[in-house]
Amino acid sequence: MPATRIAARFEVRYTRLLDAEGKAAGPLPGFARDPAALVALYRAMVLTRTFDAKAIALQRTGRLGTYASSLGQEAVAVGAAAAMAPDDVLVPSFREHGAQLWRGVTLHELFLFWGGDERGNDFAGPREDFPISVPVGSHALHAAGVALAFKLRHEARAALCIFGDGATSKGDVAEAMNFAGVWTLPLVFVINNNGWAISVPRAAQSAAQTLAQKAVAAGIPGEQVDGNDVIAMRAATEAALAKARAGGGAHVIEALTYRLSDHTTADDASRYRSDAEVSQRWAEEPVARLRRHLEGAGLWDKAAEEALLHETAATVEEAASAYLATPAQAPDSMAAFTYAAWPAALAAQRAWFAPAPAGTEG
Amino acid sequence: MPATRIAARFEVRYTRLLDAEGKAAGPLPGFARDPAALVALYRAMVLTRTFDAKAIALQRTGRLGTYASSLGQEAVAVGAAAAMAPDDVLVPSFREHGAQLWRGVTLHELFLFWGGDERGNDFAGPREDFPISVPVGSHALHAAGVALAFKLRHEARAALCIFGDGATSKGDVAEAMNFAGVWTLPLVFVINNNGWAISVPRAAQSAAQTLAQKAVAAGIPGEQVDGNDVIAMRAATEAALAKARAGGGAHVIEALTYRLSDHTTADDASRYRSDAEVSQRWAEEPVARLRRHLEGAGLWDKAAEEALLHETAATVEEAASAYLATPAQAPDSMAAFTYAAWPAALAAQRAWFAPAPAGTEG
Amino acid sequence: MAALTLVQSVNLALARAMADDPRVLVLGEDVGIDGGVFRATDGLLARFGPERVLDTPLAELGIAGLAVGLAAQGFRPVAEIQFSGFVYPCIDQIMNHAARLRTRTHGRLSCPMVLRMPAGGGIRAVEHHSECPEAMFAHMPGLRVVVPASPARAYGLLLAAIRDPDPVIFLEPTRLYRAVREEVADDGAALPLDRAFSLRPGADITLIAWGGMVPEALAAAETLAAEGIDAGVIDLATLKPLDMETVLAEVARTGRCVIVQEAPVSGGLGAEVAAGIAERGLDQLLAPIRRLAPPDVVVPAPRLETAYLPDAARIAAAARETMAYT
Amino acid sequence: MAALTLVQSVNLALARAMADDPRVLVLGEDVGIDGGVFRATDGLLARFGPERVLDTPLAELGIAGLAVGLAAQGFRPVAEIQFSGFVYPCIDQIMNHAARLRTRTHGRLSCPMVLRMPAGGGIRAVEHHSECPEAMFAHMPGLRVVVPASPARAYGLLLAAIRDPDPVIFLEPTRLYRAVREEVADDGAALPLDRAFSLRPGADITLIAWGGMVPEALAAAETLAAEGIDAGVIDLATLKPLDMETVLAEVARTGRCVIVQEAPVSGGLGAEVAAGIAERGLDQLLAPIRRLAPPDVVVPAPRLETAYLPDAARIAAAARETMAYT
Ligand SMILES: Cc1ncc(C[n+]2csc(CCOP(=O)(O)OP(=O)(O)O)c2C)c(N)n1
Ligand SMILES: Cc1ncc(C[n+]2csc(CCOP(=O)(O)OP(=O)(O)O)c2C)c(N)n1
Ligand SMILES: [Mg+2]
Ligand SMILES: [Mg+2]
Repeated sequence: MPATRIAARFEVRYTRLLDAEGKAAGPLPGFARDPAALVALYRAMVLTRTFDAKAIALQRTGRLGTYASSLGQEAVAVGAAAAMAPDDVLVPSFREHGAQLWRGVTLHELFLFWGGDERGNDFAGPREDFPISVPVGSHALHAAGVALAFKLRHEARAALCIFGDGATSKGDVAEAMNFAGVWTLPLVFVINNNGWAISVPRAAQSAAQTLAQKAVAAGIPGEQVDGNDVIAMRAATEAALAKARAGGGAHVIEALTYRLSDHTTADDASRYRSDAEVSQRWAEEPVARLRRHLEGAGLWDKAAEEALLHETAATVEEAASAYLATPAQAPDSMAAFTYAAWPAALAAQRAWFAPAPAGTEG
Repeated sequence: MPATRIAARFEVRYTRLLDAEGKAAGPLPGFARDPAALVALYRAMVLTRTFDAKAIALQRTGRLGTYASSLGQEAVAVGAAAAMAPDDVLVPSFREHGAQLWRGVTLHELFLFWGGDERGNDFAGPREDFPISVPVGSHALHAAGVALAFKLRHEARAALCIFGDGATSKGDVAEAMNFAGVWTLPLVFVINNNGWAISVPRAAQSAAQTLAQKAVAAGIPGEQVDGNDVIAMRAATEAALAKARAGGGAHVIEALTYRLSDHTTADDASRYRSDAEVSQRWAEEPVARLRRHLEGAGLWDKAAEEALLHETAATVEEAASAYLATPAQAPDSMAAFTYAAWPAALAAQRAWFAPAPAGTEG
Repeated sequence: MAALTLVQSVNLALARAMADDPRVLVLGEDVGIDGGVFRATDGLLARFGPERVLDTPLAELGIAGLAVGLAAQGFRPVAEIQFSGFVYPCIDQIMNHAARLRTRTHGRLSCPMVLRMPAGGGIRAVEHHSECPEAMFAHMPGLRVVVPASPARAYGLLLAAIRDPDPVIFLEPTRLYRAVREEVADDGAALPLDRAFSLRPGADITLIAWGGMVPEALAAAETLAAEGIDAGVIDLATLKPLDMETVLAEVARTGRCVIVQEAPVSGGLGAEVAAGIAERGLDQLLAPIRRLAPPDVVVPAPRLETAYLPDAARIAAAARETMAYT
Repeated sequence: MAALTLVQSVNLALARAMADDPRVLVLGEDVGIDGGVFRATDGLLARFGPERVLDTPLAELGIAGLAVGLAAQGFRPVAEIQFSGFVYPCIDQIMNHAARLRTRTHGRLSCPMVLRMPAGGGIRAVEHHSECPEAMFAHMPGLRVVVPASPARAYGLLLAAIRDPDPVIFLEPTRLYRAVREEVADDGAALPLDRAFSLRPGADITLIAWGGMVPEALAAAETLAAEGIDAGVIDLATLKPLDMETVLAEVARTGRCVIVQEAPVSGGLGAEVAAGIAERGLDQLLAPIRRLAPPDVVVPAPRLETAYLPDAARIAAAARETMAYT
């Protein structure tokens, strides 16, 4: 045996199925030959972007809290969610409005949540999906727990967890991937690599050439996908989820996209990146790309576009109005869900929620 | 551009320079042609093993606390430490007695520490080395901080951090590697992969084929080394440290060895692994391996061995006696190092340390 | 009925809970074939198999986060942390997720998990092995914190913790694991999770303790009795929510109290007990509230541990001083 | 001398400390070109360069651990955590390492680091952005915990924290970042780290507050003054070690107090203050100690935040009740 030998080899593949012009870069997957499927993806991305614009408008006028836009990243969220089965579980970060909407979270619920009302997390639709995770990366472990639950119950279900490029630096994510690997969990991690973590560019986040290779540390496969290509996103996620549900274990998908907006409505990205960089990335954005593809395939035209925009705007406006018309809950509701039942030992504390004594002020 | 391409490739090499019989598996590094250097490594490993045996004996008779033996892993600690420059900094786990001794921590200090006396951490020798880290893996981040300090001061120094196979599952370690990678820190991580984390075998710790590939997630090189081959350990660590000091960045070395002892004196390994497995691994152990090599090179014989064992036993006995003769400190010393100066606001608290009032008891 | 040590009664309660409810899982480092470093999970793997007893990789943060996911999915994970000094990586998951998943989702998801671990000193262990982290957890809304002080209470309280629909931190006093034996009936009867135990009535002064300090308080009460001081002893047992009613009732009777805490004094749970008495029982006090707790120092290495820990002698001395107050 | 907001005075103190001492480093997420999400580090990168102002990867545990290593090597790292809700991953490093490195090595290594972060609510932020974690830290031996409540105190206390040879947790009340302006002289003068500030004398009752609650307490005192109640106000400012002497002296004069806490009531820092008074100031009390703090619930989402937070009206009402006690 020689003094030195290769003990292990790895590679990370990159896939894009539609180029920036919306032209197929090779054979497309089956669903991409189904017009209804393609149009559904397109509608979902447009809805997401319309919601986004409305949320920002509401925030700017003081009627919504700080909001994280998903502008330019719609294909990541929609493509991944579209690959899920209804009884899979989504464990999202805070920029996956498109995924939540696809899963059946309502616009009204999203507005409520971002408007500062926890009822927005009590999804009427996907009851098992997690609410968004504000502490970056911490939810990756919940996804591992959910996937472990499926495995222990021998259910053919999978968990899908999404987080950003910044999140990959967190130990939680590394631990979650390691659990997923060693226990062959039905769990797909999607990294929304939008190039930035607030002001920190991807290159300052890690020396790893790709973020997909975070998977290597956990002994699971990792791949890169063009995150502005919703067809590639859905195809890759579908394959990974199918493998996961079949007992084949976990998978990491790094979706390469770009954050076209500020980090949140509280951020001013012009402090740390140039307009030129942003403009350039508009050429790659996913909504126009799929529209061009649909147009090229004769599935879409100006009239369809106008009708959709009109319909979507109306839907979003209606939900926004309903949100704005929803009164806040009574203060006592704060204690309603702290425990399954408010402890008798703390009964007196609830006096705090009684209406302020009239006629006095501080 | 095709729909799919390779975005990145990685490999992990494995190196062993001496086989289990002590025969060179290929050309040896320069230091291995220096008899004094080889004998120094041998003496250090024997000293470590002798200390180990004495510590266990003291623990068994109630004169030392719970102790973690390094039996069989002496080459990892000694080989890595021997590669260090005096002004490098060691950030060890709890099983690197051999590294600490090589660095100049005294036997007396080691006995004190394991005997439950913090004075054992006030090393007279390597003043900047960290005390051992009991919380597994948490010290990897300290090593990153130390390495960053060197880099910021433009010093040609490096940090060396050692931890076990179990530790590689912890998020701290992943975060530390990521920092080391992205900031090109002068930091070498040595994984003492001794096959077990208490009762959990390596295979149950991670699906990663090698632990060296944890480095891939951080974009730094990782390699495997035969951890029972002190020559390979020293050579690999020397190369990594030299690169690090020269600004070439961090490196991960996975040392493949075996924990021949129980986890600690509080453990009973027969609960979870077979005697047969352990016996088999004795054939690979590092001390006999280097002795055979020395004998083969005509550098060692029975007389030298007996003299060394005699001398080492005497040294260890002397240190143990000195430790046993060292009285505990006064209780008030507990407060001496909580802060640089005990806060005036807490002055009254020190009454706790006054001798118990005579004549009363509980 | 068998005379069991505390660690055996923990084991018995775990087995009982697992037998009763298939949703109960045990997970942690070395909980499987090794049976846990203190043997609290001994025999569970053999009895319930590897799908109910999971040896995890070495990752406390991960263990806590996994448990949140499992619990949200309807399991009842009982996770072991090997020593309480290694629970700090879990704090983020407990505070930011476990304790508020129900609140955040308005009850849609919840987190019926137990995080159990040995806690406290008195076993001359190496550094980081003698921590008393109860106060940190007792400040987190949505959580319960439980500390048994006898084998029988460990059994009943652990069953209650596992059955509780919300997350529970269960701290087992390491020093009591094998200190005494007590008859424990495996009757599946849980104890209430919001009730302190008045272990010994006392007319003159009330000693309030929890965990490893309870036997010391009882010993001190014996000593004091011999001196003619009738000291009562309360084992708080459930630290969050805290049963102040029992405390206030006893202190109202005696007018004097010593709160015994093993953790460093400032900001410990004893402060909450003292505050509760000061708010609602001030009129009944005949002497200042006395906290007996070590100074604000790090738990020392074993050689000095005895000088750090409160013990029966110190408790008795504090009680005498409090009795002397007029 | 300029009229500065609190966040500007933090910035000024950071710049001053960096200019004075080359060992001072600033690190954290977005502290560089972005100047920090609240602009506390604005301009520091341009002035001191990338070797003194380090944008880190997104890893709070790592930031804390790095700072320990840097501090052990003689640097004086000042690490920013973006919001206190994200400090929990640091707890392990702070508790198990930063706060005890000096103890563990008998002074050979030490940890002169500052971990600073915005804390508390009142800005209608999304979940996890309104945490008050002071009590957790105030229970850790070896640590100092500081919470400024005005621009000038922020400047002097932050300088003191950075110069202190031990680790300091520095919590900046988010709601006060831009609430008021105050003249702050950039004179490099530090304030003591173990002294509470008696902001307003008062003959009848003492209001004890820290951080974002201090202006509310001052406003309550104004209201009460108009009603003929002379309320004093103490800003505790340094929560560990806690200056109980100042508190006891004031409470001894007035015999009545309200302790105002923004964090959920149980196990908060107010308990320690109450316990300290109950232990050493009982004789002077004319009324029970009153803690005014929200119930043990998770900070609600913004729409209900106002109903959660203590405010001047509630403080005044509590003071009136305490005054009414006879
Ligand atoms: C643990 C934690 N630290 C810091 C923050 C503040 N923060 C919110 S988003 C963000 C950047 C996240 O970057 P990335 O993971 O790339 O996701 P993106 O925002 O780009 O979608 C930061 C630092 C947080 N929410 N959680
Ligand atoms: C954070 C933490 N968790 C648990 C422990 C208890 N413990 C001590 S050593 C050990 C196993 C460590 O395994 P490994 O990293 O492989 O090192 P080895 O003991 O084999 O040298 C465990 C679980 C600890 N010390 N720290
Ligand atoms: Mg990003
Ligand atoms: Mg090991």
